[in-house]
Amino acid sequence: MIRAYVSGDMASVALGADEVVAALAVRGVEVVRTGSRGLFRIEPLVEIDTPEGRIAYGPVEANEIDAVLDGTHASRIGRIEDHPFFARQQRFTFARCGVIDPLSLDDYAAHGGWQALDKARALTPQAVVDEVKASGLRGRGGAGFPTGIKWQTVLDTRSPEKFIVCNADEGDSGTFADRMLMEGDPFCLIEGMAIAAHAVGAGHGFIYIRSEYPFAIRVMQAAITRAAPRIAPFALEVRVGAGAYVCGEETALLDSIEGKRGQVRAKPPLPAIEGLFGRPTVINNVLSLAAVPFIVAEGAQAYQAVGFGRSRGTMPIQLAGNVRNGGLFEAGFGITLGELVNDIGGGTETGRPVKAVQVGGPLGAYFPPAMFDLPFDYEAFAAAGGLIGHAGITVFDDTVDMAHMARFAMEFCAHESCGKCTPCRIGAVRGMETIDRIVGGGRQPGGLEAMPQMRNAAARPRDRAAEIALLRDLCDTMKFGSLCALGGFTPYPVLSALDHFPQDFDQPATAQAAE
Amino acid sequence: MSDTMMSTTDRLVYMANQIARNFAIEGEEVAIEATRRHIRRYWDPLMRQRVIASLAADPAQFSDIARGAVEALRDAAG
Amino acid sequence: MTPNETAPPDTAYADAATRLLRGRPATRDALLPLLHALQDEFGYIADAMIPVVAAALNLSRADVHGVVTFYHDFRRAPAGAHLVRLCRAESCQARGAATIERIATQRLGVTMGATSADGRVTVEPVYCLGLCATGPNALVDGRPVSRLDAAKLERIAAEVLA
Amino acid sequence: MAWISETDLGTKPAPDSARTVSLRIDGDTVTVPEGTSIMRAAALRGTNIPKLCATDRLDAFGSCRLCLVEIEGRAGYPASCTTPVTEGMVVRTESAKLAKLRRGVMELYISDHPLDCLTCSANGDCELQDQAGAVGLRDVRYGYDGANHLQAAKDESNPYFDFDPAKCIVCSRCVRACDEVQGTFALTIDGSGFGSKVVASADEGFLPSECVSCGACVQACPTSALIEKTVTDIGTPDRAIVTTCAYCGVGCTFRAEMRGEQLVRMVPWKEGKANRGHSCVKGRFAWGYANHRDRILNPMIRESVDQPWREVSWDEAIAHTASEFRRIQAKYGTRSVGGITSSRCTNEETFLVQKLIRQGFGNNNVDTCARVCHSPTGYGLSTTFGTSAGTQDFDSVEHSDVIMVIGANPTDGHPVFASRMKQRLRQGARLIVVDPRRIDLVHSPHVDAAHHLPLKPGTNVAVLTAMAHVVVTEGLADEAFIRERCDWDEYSDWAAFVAQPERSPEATAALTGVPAADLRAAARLFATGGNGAIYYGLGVTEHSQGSSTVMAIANLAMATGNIGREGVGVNPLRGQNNVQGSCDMGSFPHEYSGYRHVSDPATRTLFETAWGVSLDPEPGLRIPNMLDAATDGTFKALFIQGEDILQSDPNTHHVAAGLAAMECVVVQDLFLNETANYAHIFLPGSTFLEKDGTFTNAERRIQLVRKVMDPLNGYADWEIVQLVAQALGLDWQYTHPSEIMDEIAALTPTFAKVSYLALEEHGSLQWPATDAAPLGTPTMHVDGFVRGKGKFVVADYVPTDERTGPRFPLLLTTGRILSQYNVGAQTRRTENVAWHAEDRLEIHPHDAENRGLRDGDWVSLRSRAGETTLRALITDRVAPGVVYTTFHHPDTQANVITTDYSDWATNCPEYKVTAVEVSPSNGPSEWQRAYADQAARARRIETEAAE
Repeated sequence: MIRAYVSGDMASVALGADEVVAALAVRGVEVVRTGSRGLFRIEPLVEIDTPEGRIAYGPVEANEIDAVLDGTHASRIGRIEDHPFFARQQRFTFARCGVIDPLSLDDYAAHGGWQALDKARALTPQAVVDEVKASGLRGRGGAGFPTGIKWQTVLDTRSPEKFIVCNADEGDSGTFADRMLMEGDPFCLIEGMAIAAHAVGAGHGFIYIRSEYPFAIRVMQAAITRAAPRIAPFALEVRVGAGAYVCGEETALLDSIEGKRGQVRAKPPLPAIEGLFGRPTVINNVLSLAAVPFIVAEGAQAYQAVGFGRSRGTMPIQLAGNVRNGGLFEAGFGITLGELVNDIGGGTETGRPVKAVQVGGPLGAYFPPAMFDLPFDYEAFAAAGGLIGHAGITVFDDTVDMAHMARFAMEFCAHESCGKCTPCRIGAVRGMETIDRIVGGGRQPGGLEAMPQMRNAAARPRDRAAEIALLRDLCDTMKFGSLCALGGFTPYPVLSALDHFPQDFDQPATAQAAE
Repeated sequence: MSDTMMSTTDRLVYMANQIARNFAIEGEEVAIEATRRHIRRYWDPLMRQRVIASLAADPAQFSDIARGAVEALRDAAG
Repeated sequence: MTPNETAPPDTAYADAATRLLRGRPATRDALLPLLHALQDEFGYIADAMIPVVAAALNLSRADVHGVVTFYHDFRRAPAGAHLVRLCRAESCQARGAATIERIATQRLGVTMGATSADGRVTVEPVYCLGLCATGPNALVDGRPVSRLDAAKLERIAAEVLA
Repeated sequence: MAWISETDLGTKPAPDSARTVSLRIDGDTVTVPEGTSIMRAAALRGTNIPKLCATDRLDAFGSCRLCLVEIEGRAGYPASCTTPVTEGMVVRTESAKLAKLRRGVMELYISDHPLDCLTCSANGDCELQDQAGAVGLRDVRYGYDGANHLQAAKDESNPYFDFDPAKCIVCSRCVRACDEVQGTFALTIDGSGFGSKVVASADEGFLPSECVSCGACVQACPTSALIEKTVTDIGTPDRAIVTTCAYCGVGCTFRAEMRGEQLVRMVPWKEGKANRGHSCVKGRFAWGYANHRDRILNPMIRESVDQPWREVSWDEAIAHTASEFRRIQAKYGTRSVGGITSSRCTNEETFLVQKLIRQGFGNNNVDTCARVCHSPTGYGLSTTFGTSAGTQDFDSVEHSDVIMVIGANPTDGHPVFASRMKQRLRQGARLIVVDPRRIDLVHSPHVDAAHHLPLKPGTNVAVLTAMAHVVVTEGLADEAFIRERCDWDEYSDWAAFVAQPERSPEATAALTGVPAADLRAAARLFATGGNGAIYYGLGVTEHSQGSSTVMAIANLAMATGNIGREGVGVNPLRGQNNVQGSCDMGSFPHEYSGYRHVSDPATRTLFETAWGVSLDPEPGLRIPNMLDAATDGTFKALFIQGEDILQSDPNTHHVAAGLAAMECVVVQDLFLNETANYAHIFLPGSTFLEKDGTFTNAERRIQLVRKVMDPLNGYADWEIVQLVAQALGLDWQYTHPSEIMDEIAALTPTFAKVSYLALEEHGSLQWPATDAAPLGTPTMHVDGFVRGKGKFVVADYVPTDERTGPRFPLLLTTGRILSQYNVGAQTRRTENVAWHAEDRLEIHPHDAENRGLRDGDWVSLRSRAGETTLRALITDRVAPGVVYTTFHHPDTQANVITTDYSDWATNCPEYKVTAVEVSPSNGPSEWQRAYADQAARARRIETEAAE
């Protein structure tokens, strides 16, 4: 019997993988559903077991299956590892993704699974924490805080109860690595959490997954059930978000698990000291926790050896938006933005010139091609007025209106604001209004301000420059005044758009003509 | 009109018996003295006179302890 | 709030709450799971569920109301027979989501965020499905669809308006 | 509305920490306790960092972002409210950058806020206004045409305050106050982001919502989004006088905020040691009765109760009173008259009434309404511990690990203390509720008792003995404590008694209705769960074994070592503001102030010397005995100050018959109460707002009552008693209540160090305040019991004679509701009727179904004593076989039903157990109709009738 591998990843399914699988099944082919290899241009992707290894074809339509089975399909790729997109990667975290049956404990074990957990459990908690510290692993959720130090705090805090919480509320547009990992190699995340539990002395863990990820929820739940005996006495459960982006903020996420409104808590206290249900809590991103099995199994040195500056190890970078080779590219830090967008990404899918890329999701800065020599590194991006965030890169071609994108950033902030702090709650709405006025060329005093009773209000018209100054002041208030990154980082896309693409904020041509 | 309207004398007897019942667990001798002391301490002289008088009228309405206590009161008053 | 003639009585909600909580301690952290489960079963969070859920978890009605209204997922009225969720986040915008949104709402005869008058379809925005290299994206009755274009939209319209 | 002229340090004090931290703020070195916020540290130094969401009553929240500061070596601008100080920290509270950020935040606020400050109710008392000034906002560059909430509709449903969401700045202070302080969780933020708005319950409006109208939200609001209607009507207050609430025994301290001579509002005082700045709907809002049109302001007399009242001058009324008492005593004997002191009046007034009786009438026929509530507490605790009072202060509950509530319903009866208890419960303390009814503490939002023992009314002693049985037989008693602090032989006798198999939970379960396993678990928890505190109420005392129950409680506390430190103790929750005080003041017929028996020669000599008369060494009559004696013709005149015995005492028929048999009944009260229907002389009383004095609350805390306005009736109550005394020929010359307190202190050892000067200085004193403890005694029996060794008293369960049977198969028990107070004389004359306009009969669905009753039906409630009608409320809060009602409304006359069975030791009435039957009815009973007619006739006033 012929055996084929087809991804069951949500993206693959969205591109027709299920139809392809149905066509294979009709022909009596045994199909193994895997995660995605991570290059969506070649999806749906079918790999056929052959004596030469797994031979890939993609993209494949359901009505082209016969050509795949007889080896004549025009999209024959050969061994996927040899494909240039994959050959350049260093897959530490995503080594198994796309290769194994995500819910097969045998597959997982056969591909090196559980070695790290066994090794960790033979060590003292402190030794595990030390190993993670030595790896240089920093929080992959965006903040880049050293994971080992966080664990150390939880280990050092005495409490009858501690928790491991995985932040899988991956809401940033342009990112999908968490989703792919959970759908393609869920045991890796479970193993990472079990190691964390051993390292800090936690008995219970939660994986908080956004409701927009129904596939990941399903796979993680099934995987937890299967892995439960392997990780016992550590126990895990999935909690499903409810459409609140702000719950990706760690303290809002904790409140959400507790059954509260997902509002951001003031820090201190740090979650490591008073986290979930007031107990010491490790809260880490999916990718941070999923990096741990590699670090423990291969040794901190193997991980630490890769990277750039203070950013150590690999980063699963996601190429998204208008890009030809969209997908997941895991590589050591230090690769430049230009390499990522042009060499690996292959430029825009539309074939038009790249105008801007947004790095790090809705709160990340827009960079023009002129800045494409930036190395992928936490510090370098911060210095350039941006952030790596969750390492999603969204590519835009030259048809994009950056004033519109700036307004969208404010709009998104307004839509997702938890409403707790004033700069974000009111500021985001005022930001939208102010950008509208900038684009409209300024404003006349409102009816109220023109009343003689209003002596203090400026009764003169406000031109575009004044409105831009106001927008900059507002961004300053939001950046330094907001309680969390939602309000605090929204100024990044807004100001970067304003700084790098000022022409887009000019009055529209129609309005100019009318004057 | 009311079933529970007792005459004052009846009520005093009832009260003495009730006090006695609550001391009964201590044993008769102790209970008699405790009941006597309680009545002496908390009842106004007229109430004590009336309860003593009702003892003469109908000793059977008292429990043993209450009777003992009221007798002691009577003897002390006498 | 759309009046729902077949709205079950409160006891149905109470029974459901008890059943859906089974195996889980009735503590506050069961609130989101319970609300999700109720919405899965009844299609929305009815006003009458608020006191039921509050009683089940020993919370105030205010607690429950605050949570229900905070999260975008919880709908206070039933959705249409079909639910089309269109992504409008940046990566999909970079791939033409705005045009797709315009065509889709026009073709389905409903504005964004609304349910058609005949109750056949609801179109809602969603901010990222994690399919960011293959947009524009949609979830059609829970099924993901990538690389939306006019042809795919037409197939979707035919399906949901049938 | 904010506190005016009270300093707000922004965040709570640091949790107890011995360590201090030094830091530099704006160049000065400041040393504060570890854990203090930067904001508080700065405020203590006199630097008020701008703030809106912060207040020192609530946990730091960090949402308004006005309080940002700069810290050397730290990136960004941390919020000073949520950032704790660290050693060596260097903080700057002002800089150009901070000024800009704060103005930026304020500009956002004002871009969505009404601009008509000058006509706002909070003008001049608005934190938003203050802070806009403080940060120097001059213009709102966004203009005023943006999205806003200015069209939001006002919620005026609450009778006492309005909510205007347009003025709300979404700081969540109201929501947090409701959660953290009150513990009701009635408020929330609806929605998220810019759409966030404060709503009550599920956006239901305040009145229909879960809100209990405690006022904490109104107090917390920094703008006029939540504001008292009286402030809107009258204007902002211009001064405040601190005084003590006259409702329940918690004894909350309030700032009576005045504008001119007009009371604008009552605001709980932050420094109040009983309430710590919190309040309930009664004390906070229900003071309108003070000016109610029903108040009687002129003295009135009449020859007989079927005549209308005739208004007379004070001189005539006083002279008439004195001559009537002299006449009656001359005719019927010295002991033919008496008086009743009030737990509603001040210590000084109470002391004067008992002095009037002992010195002026020459007998000991004085009793007080405590007779019908907490007299068993006095008996029980003085027998076992040696002091007739609770052992703790309210703060003690913050150290409790296991709290047992027996026969009390604190969330309704003692709401401000209940809120503190609930705070402790939310911190993890565990709760045992012993009550026939499923009170809110058993199970309500965020409260879940570990154990509820739903005993059958009347079986308290059996339940407590069974708990003791578990403690003793399972080896859980605290032997070290008992050996050191109690008499071991007495303990051994008691232990042997409770250990008898027939006292076990299993043996008594059928009798008490409490499942044995639950009772055992509760007993183990209480004995082993850490600091165990017992709080109890009238569900303990108002039984035929009230005193035995109090002693059983004391036994249990001693056996488990839960006496003599913080977090433990035996704590009666006193019903009325001055129950403790009226008892302390010698209101009982057998004892002088300080609980000293009238037969004790030394004490009597002390008083005889002070008062210059010889005093009666024999105990006087208790209230029920007075009524008995009246029907027998030996008791003829009664002076009643501030109590409505006809409505509040049991078996109304008996009370009415007694009153009707008297020749002179004097009622001194605010209103023509029910008792006044049988009165011959009415002396109008004054409210607590109209006089100086002191109240003593349930924690023995003596607190000043300060005069806020002149008495509408012309005299404070103490002055009226003095006028009567003078008319009787006594040489009383008090010019101020402080002089009465001086006399009390001189004659009462436990009050030795109490004076108005000391009270002014320390705010309050908990007696005993003696040379050994001049600042009072928060926790009693610390180094030993007052009586020496703690006494274990064998308290045997003796079933009540009030039993169910075929005719009366249900047990009625009674209680209170939050919004109403006692017989309702005050609260019924306020807007509180919005919450509770009538008494209802709670009945289990099963019992209701058997009787064909639907919710809201009129039902007839009958006992051996009488019959009344009221409407049914069908609920499983009560167990099958038990019905429950409140007694706030005279129309209901619940006490027509209650019998004259009473506590064996004190004659405290057995209110809590009456065998009854319930049946459908279609209107008021014959008695109710007759009573209404009689009352209408008895209340006629001639001056009005003549018009």
